[in-house]
Amino acid sequence: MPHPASPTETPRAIPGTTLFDGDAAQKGYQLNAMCFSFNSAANRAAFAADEEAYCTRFALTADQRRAVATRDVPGMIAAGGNIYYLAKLAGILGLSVQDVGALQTGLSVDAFKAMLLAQGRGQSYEQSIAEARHG
Amino acid sequence: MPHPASPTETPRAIPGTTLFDGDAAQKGYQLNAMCFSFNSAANRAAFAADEEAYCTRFALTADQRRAVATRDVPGMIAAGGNIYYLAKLAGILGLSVQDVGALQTGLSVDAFKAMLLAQGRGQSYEQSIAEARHG
Amino acid sequence: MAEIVGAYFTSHVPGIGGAIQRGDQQTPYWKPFFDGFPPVREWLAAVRPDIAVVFSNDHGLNFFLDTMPTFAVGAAAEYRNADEGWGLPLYKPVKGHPALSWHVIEQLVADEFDPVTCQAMLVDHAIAIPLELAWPDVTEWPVKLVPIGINTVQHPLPSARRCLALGRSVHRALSSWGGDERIVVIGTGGLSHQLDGERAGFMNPDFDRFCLDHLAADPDALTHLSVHDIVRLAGTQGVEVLNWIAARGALGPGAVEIHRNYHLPISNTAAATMLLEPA
Amino acid sequence: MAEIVGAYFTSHVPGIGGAIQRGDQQTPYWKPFFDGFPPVREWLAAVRPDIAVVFSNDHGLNFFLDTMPTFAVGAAAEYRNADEGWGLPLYKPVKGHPALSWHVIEQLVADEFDPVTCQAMLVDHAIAIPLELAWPDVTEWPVKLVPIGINTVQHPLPSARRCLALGRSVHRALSSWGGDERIVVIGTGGLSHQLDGERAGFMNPDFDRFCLDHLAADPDALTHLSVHDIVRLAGTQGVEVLNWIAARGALGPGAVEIHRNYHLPISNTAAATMLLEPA
Ligand SMILES: [Fe+3]
Ligand SMILES: [Fe+3]
Repeated sequence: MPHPASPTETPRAIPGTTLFDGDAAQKGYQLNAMCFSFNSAANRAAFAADEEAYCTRFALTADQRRAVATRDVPGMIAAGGNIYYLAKLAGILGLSVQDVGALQTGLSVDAFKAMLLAQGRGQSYEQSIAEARHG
Repeated sequence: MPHPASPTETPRAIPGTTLFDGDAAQKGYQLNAMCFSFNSAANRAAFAADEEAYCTRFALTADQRRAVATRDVPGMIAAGGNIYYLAKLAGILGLSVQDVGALQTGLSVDAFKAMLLAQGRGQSYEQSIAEARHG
Repeated sequence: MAEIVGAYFTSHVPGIGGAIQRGDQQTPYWKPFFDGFPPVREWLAAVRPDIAVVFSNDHGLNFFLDTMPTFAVGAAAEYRNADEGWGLPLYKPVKGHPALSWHVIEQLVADEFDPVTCQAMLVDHAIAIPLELAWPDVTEWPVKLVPIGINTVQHPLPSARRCLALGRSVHRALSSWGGDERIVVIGTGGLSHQLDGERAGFMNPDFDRFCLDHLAADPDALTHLSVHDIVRLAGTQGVEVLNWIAARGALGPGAVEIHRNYHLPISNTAAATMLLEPA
Repeated sequence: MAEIVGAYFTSHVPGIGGAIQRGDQQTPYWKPFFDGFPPVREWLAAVRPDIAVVFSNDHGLNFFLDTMPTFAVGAAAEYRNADEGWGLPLYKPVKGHPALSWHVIEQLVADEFDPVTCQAMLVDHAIAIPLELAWPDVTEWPVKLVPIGINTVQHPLPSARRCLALGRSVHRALSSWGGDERIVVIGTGGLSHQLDGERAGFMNPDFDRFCLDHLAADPDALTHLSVHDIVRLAGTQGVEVLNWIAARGALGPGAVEIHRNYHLPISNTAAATMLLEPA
């Protein structure tokens, strides 16, 4: 077990990881609000029928709009999207959790799944992701 | 200054006073929900247009329905109404805070107001309310 | 570094808004209350705050019993007033200060408070009336708002001790805020009053004096009271003094009283106004 | 007097619901996970709980960022599931136990926690899936629910120490509850997983083993970790272990492990199941 830091220690950045904190919550509010609205089937249909109009209705920022239009999941996160809410948009876009993982890691979906399974065989995350990236 | 009790002491009942606690919040939920809806002018108009239908829509209990129908403010409190929400209903019914006070104390509105003013002249609440009740 | 210029406390009875709209400030009924405010305005003009951290309670505008917070911290860019059920003219919106709000939230959670964070929040007369009384002639409020809501509606309420500790945690946050703003702390509501029950109309100047006398120098004295004690001594709505207690904590360890006004009745309420400066 | 019969912990990945609906429990992918549940069902059949106090986190069904609680306690007569955004079949509603909920709320506030009280609350897969796994063949749940939600979505999250203390306060409430019900405590979510960012797909069996090894005998060991530590070691969604830590606190001072299952991956998640009994 790694040595835990003190609870009050100033956090170091965690590679490949964005904390959804106040800054992100503020930046991503509109995008997340749109995703939250997708709990309603009628809203999902409205988005599918006219994505542009629906994004306008929720006043998405230009960055958010662009990330949604291009299905750019890392862009959605960078624009303040929270994965718990984005998962609802992913569903509309037909993306599974593994598809979303692949989009964020730059792996193919098969390579991403293989990386998960490699961890299941007892291989470390670091080794699994390295093999997935470099063969 | 009276001697304060310990924060953990078991509370004694306070005469003429109901605490809006979990029991009351549970019992009064529908009535308070209806009152909360009166933040909207359209809802106030709908209540005014058909009080019975509006109460039915919020599934008021029989006690709550009776208290609203008869403008029985103590009955509303007994049925779980919270004064912060009931104040919105009082507005629709044309009742001021002093009218509501009069209805609960059994005083005339003038006597209730006089009781408040007597406290303003430095007389205790106990003396002021006793004089208001008994001349 | 930001500076906490002081704290301003006042009752927030809805009827005050009506008196302002009717221009009744100088009528015999209202004059003893409004006469407490010229010193407040002069002081604010002198200390020039540009942020207000306001402790108050929602009166059924923003929160309902479906989801009732103990402590709620606003983190919005703007706070609007809305119809509170009486169709009255709306109060001016208040700009927020989300960065300071989040700084406060971080401190509160680090200090083991459990706030609800509100990136959208309507504010009611409990915030608007103190601002109207402080700055009666402005077209836009001179302060940005960090609103902190305390449950005074549904028991169990947080204890006076917990509210003072909440305020002290907010003080730590304000003390470590890197901006150069001037911050006024505001506590609103109370003092003794009771709107509901057979005891409606109850006020208690003895209790109010106890609060006012101890607020600056010994706020911990107020925390020896349970919420039940406060209801007994101050009335069911007198518990709004919890907002004052929390605001006193946010001012900082030492304080000196520079202004006080007390008058009853205003509507059913014993109305008080107070200014404190850091000591 | 009510009896706390034990605690049941499990991951709550949405895909588990899909596997149940498809009848995939015995496929090679799912079997190692579902094989952890016959002992859970046997144990539940033996201890016959009629109340479940469940610590979990909302996944954007009941709460949004407009009003985001740190701790939310349900006090509803019934909790319904609703469309979480994927149009899946709804899970069965769960009856509530409002009287016990309010008893818990009273204790929490007395112990200086600041819960949001929810007289209306939707429950998501984080509650429904553990129930489906525990009682797969019932038409109505055999337990009434007291749901306690913990913010694992928006930082700052409550610390592990705070969550353990929350659970211990809930334990005090359950210990003083006058009813004769049999209570099971449930903690759901985790263990290590990360859905977002370049590190998506990260799992950490070392950390998970540390949690599972210490949960029964030394839960305070988990509280030496900051939330930031937990994110680093368990992934951004691995913070759901906070639900386990709080549930462990609610079980009571001593505990003994009676069952454990651990398997990865289930979807992107290292899935764990555990049963503890009071020691
Ligand atoms: Fe008030
Ligand atoms: Fe989860």
